[in-house]
Amino acid sequence: MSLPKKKLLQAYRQMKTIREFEERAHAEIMNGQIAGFTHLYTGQEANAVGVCEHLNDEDTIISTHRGHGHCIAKGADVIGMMKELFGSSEGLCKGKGGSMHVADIEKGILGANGIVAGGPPISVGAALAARIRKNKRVAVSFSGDGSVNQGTCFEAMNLAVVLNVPAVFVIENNYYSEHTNIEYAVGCDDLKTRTEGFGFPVFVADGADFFSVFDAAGKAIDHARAGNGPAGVFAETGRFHGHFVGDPQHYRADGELDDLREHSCCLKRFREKMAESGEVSQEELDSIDAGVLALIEQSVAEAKAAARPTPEQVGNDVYISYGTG
Amino acid sequence: MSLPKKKLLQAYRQMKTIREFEERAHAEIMNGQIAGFTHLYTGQEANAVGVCEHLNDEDTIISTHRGHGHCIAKGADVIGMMKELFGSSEGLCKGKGGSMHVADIEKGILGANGIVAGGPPISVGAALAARIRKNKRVAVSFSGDGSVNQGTCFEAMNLAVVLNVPAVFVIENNYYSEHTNIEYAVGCDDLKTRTEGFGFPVFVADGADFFSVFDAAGKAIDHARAGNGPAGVFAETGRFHGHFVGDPQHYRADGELDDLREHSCCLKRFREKMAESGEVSQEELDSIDAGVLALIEQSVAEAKAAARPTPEQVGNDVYISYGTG
Amino acid sequence: MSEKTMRDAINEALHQAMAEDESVFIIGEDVAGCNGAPSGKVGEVGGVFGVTSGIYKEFGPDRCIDTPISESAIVGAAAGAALVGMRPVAEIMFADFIGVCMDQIVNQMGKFRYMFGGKSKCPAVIRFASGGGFSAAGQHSQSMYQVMTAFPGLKVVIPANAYDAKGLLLQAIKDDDPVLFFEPKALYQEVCEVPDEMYTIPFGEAAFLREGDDVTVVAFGQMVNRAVAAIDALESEGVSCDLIDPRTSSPLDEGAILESVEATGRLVVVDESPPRCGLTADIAALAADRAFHSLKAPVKQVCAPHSPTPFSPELEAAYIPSVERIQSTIKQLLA
Amino acid sequence: MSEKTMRDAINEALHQAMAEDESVFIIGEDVAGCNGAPSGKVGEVGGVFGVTSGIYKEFGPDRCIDTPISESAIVGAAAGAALVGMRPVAEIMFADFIGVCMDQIVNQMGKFRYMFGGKSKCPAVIRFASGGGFSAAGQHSQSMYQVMTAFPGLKVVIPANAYDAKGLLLQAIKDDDPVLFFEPKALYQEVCEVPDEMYTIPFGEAAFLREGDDVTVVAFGQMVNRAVAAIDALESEGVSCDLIDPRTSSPLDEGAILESVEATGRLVVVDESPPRCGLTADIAALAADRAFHSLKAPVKQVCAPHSPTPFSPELEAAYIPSVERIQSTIKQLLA
Ligand SMILES: Cc1ncc(C[n+]2csc(CCOP(=O)(O)OP(=O)(O)O)c2C)c(N)n1
Ligand SMILES: Cc1ncc(C[n+]2csc(CCOP(=O)(O)OP(=O)(O)O)c2C)c(N)n1
Ligand SMILES: [Mg+2]
Ligand SMILES: [Mg+2]
Repeated sequence: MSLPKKKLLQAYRQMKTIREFEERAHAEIMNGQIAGFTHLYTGQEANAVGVCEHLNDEDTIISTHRGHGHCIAKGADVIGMMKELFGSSEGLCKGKGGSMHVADIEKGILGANGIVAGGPPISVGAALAARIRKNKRVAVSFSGDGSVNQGTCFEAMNLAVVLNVPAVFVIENNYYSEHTNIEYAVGCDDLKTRTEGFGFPVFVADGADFFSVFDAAGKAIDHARAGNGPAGVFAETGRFHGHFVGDPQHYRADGELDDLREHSCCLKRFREKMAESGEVSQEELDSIDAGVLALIEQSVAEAKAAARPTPEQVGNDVYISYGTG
Repeated sequence: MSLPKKKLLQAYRQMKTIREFEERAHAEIMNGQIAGFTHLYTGQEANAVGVCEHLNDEDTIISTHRGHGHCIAKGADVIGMMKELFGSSEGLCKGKGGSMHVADIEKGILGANGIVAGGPPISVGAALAARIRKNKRVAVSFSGDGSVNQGTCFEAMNLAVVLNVPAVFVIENNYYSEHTNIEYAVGCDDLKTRTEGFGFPVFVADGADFFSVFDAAGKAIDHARAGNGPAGVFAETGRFHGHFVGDPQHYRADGELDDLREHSCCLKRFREKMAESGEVSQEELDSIDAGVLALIEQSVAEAKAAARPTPEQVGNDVYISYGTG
Repeated sequence: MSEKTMRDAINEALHQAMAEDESVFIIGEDVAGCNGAPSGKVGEVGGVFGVTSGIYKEFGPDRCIDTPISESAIVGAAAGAALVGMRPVAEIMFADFIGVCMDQIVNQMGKFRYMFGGKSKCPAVIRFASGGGFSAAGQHSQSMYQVMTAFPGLKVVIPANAYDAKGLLLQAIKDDDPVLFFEPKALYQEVCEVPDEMYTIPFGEAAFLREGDDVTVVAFGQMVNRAVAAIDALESEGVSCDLIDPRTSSPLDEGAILESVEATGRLVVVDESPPRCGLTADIAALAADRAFHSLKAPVKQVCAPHSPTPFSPELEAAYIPSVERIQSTIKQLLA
Repeated sequence: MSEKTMRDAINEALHQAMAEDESVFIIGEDVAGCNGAPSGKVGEVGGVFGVTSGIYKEFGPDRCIDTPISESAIVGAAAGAALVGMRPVAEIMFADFIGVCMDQIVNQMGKFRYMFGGKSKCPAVIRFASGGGFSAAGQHSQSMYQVMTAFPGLKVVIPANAYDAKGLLLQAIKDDDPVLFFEPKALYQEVCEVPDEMYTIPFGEAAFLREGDDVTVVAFGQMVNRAVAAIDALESEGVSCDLIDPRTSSPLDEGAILESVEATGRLVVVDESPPRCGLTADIAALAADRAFHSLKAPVKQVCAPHSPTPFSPELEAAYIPSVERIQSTIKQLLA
């Protein structure tokens, strides 16, 4: 598979943006600047980007509690997102959603989602709309290895097959749902087979490798876009942080995190591949890095300076207020 | 497989009891004697009996909206059931449950259930109790071909595997969920495989043949009782009536019902087998028939004569009444 | 204009809305019917209550969509399609089944607009058959609208007659927020005059069904007819009542209720749900706060007892508020 | 007797109940933790809020059971085990997740006893972390207990301090009906004196936290401390209030509330849920009916606005009723 250079640079930039967004968010949370529950995507960047690089603005994604990466990959405004995390009224959701509810409908981002497996049924709806309108859009939902045990996820998969809609189910297996390993939580031996049992093809990817994900996602998305019904992507991946910021990670093996950062870093892997193939120079990548760091720095500076919401805003964006209280 | 004569007679009696209970219930509904929504099990008797003949009082079953057959097979008092259908305060549930909520905890009947796929999670709980107490009990849940698309059903199957509990999932495929065929509602090509994907063996049966169901259920129940975790039974069957009493059955092919009654009647099949093997004479079966008819006649007579509930009884069997109103 | 049942009025509204707006489609279990069936008679059913009958035949498989028994996926599908600009009308058969799809209604559909900072629209309608009267027992008889009223972001509609049902449903389909539309199943066969044309009834505007001086009666859904009967029977005894049917429990026409209570000084609220945290309490509390100084007597709630709905016809008759109970409660206030 | 956090008090209750009764077990997501994990440290977690910490180590894998993310199956498993004689205590993490398991709570567990003619017991406890205060936004901040109070067959408990939490949980575990136990997560770290021994607090008995003549304040859960602060601050202004914490919203200690309102003639009800069909309305309506003749002023509700919980700390602070709002509402009644 060979990609035009522009695409390569774009993919790397997206992954790097996610990485730096997350690492900075982590720092700001530790600083006490960001409130609430935040789940970081560091380590899984290639999954979001490998999928979203196939999508256009009219296609939709729906994300999870661990949503920053998916949103950035699908084109959400990074500064608006950082402002949202900081709870500013200038944030993407005016400070009402926060980390778990970043959304941008215009960009086809139907939202991060605080309810595990809340997204897949909704994504099937977006896919159904595409089928009805025959507009060749696809609808992608992201799920974790834990989320696939929730009833709504199964229902969505079956319904997508029944209705033959262009829904793509991306399962990111980072081996843990909170503190529990997939070995325990998924009863069967092989999640890919269980998923395929629902009646659609599932393409496997190495989630640390952009090209592997891009390839698998391409097959799934082409399948769906061509009107053949739903398809799946199953990516093995790893998160570099805890489930949430502050997680003591008792579940990890000794050295597991070091190992992950060493061997499963999609940025390193990308650089290695580029060094091998010579398609993109390390300097070009360095200059992307610098640009990304500047953007993230700017996003935090702007977020800190941004307007804070005022109490009256509590009652906006809902259809009615009652006089009680 | 050879069964002691006593067992054979018992199995036939149970199937015949269910058949006559249902046919009489049908008549009484048409007469306006029985209120509410009633779903008849006629045609599927061999499934309930083939399974429940492996169970003892300490084992549990949980049933569906189409529950009469399962309850009778598990030993519910037929007269109490008929009284319940008639809404008498002498009914098994004092007239509070009716057809969709017949239950008898003492007999291990955790209830018919008006919510499609409401039962499987509860059954996993009963199985979990058995695992914890190490008492060798099994917990059986019945599901239809439609109910297996409900999220709770999938969750229950996965949880049963994860917890390695003696839960047996019996799927009765009568080809329809209300007015929709399984061809449409189950997206995949093969429901048995989809189910096995969850990580337990599923044994297939001809649901019109008591011996076939008995055999498959025996394997599943032995598997579970021996501590090997959950197992499934998948039976092809047919209901002789509509989804509910009064259903115009637009979904049926011409002649489908005649065909079912002709070729998929478990009572006929049983008689044929006995005629072949000579284990039980037709006269013996005739005499069972007579006994069953008498019992059903008695149940209706008693139900019609039974006490009616009084308004005060509305407020019993709930932990508190509030003074409002 | 002609007499129509509530079932037919709703059916007509669906037909008209779908003819007018391509983005409207319906989805649910057996809303067409017979899919995959050997008879080939797809579309012959139109929902278990027949409310969507004929729609498949008129609008075809892209706009009348049968589903497996997967209520969460149905609501989710409606929500997702609505987020991208469609106007789905989903049917969830019995309101009790909210139990298996509540998250998609309450935490998803109902919260997008707010959580996304007002930048999304989710114009989905979910229809339910609600309430008692069929000896359908504990899992097929609940009204549920009171519980949904508790959740911000959801509009909650409860038509009490065929005319309102049509106008409110057409409004619901046009509305840019998610709307839960509860059809009291005991009223499907009830008839009244219903215009053949399209018309809408705005949300948050109560209907005044009787005018009187002595007592304000507020009733919902199935209870409205019973309140009418109770009030009319009392006329001969010289008692006259205002009767208000809010029609939408959220948004609620607080003004109409308060104004009436200010005039009569007495309030009886009638609903078929159990007493705790329901609409009877909700409206009683509204009056106790904002019409307090006009109140001449205790605010009375007529509702079901705090138990599930019983199966037996006699028990159910004792469970659902009767004309007599409404009547005697009104009289009690004047004693 | 020693000072304990609410988290520790609940943890102690669980330990003691499990030590006393073999049929008690706990089940939920990560209630042990680290199952299947390469570290081998099973039991190291004890729930995301740490409430069940140490239980796996003391009682082992048959009594401290981790599950997949399948809330319906968790509640169902608890219900089924309870039907056959166990006394499960399930944890559903955030109360908001009732959305994905409501049927098993409301239509199953809560209705067995009634639908089965009083012939079954379902002694299951479901624990939830409820309420706001963490900037956890719309899907992780709801109280939900008001919605569950609407359903007959369920007992609903809302402890407001560590002492009550322990006594009420021990009662819940002994109780033969299903009990929903809502732990205001903002209170997990709050301490008070808690006896080391086992003790139970009966359901349906309110706690009297302050006594006064001017106004009755009824508050739930997280709001109780704020009501205390508001009342104490008003003391210097010569205002004295009764403060009642019902502790269980169902069964509800109607008598305690009515008696107090009869004495003071004024009522303020405080809860952190939105206004419609909630507990503030419920209790206001109770007074408007059965203490009407004693009422001297409008019955006031202090609650959240009719919107989902916002994320931003400033917005959430404006959303959840504050000490000041409680205080000014009380004063308004006396003006
Ligand atoms: C319905 C529901 N149950 C539980 C939770 C709490 N929770 C949030 S994330 C999470 C684990 C999800 O695991 P996985 O799907 O593997 O995603 P990952 O966190 O690994 O990205 C859990 C249990 C929730 N948010 N929603
Ligand atoms: C949650 C829920 N959704 C829908 C229904 C309405 N309903 C009752 S039975 C039924 C069909 C069930 O089909 P299947 O599981 O195949 O059982 P069968 O009727 O064939 O025995 C439906 C849709 C229900 N009772 N509960
Ligand atoms: Mg994971
Ligand atoms: Mg079927």
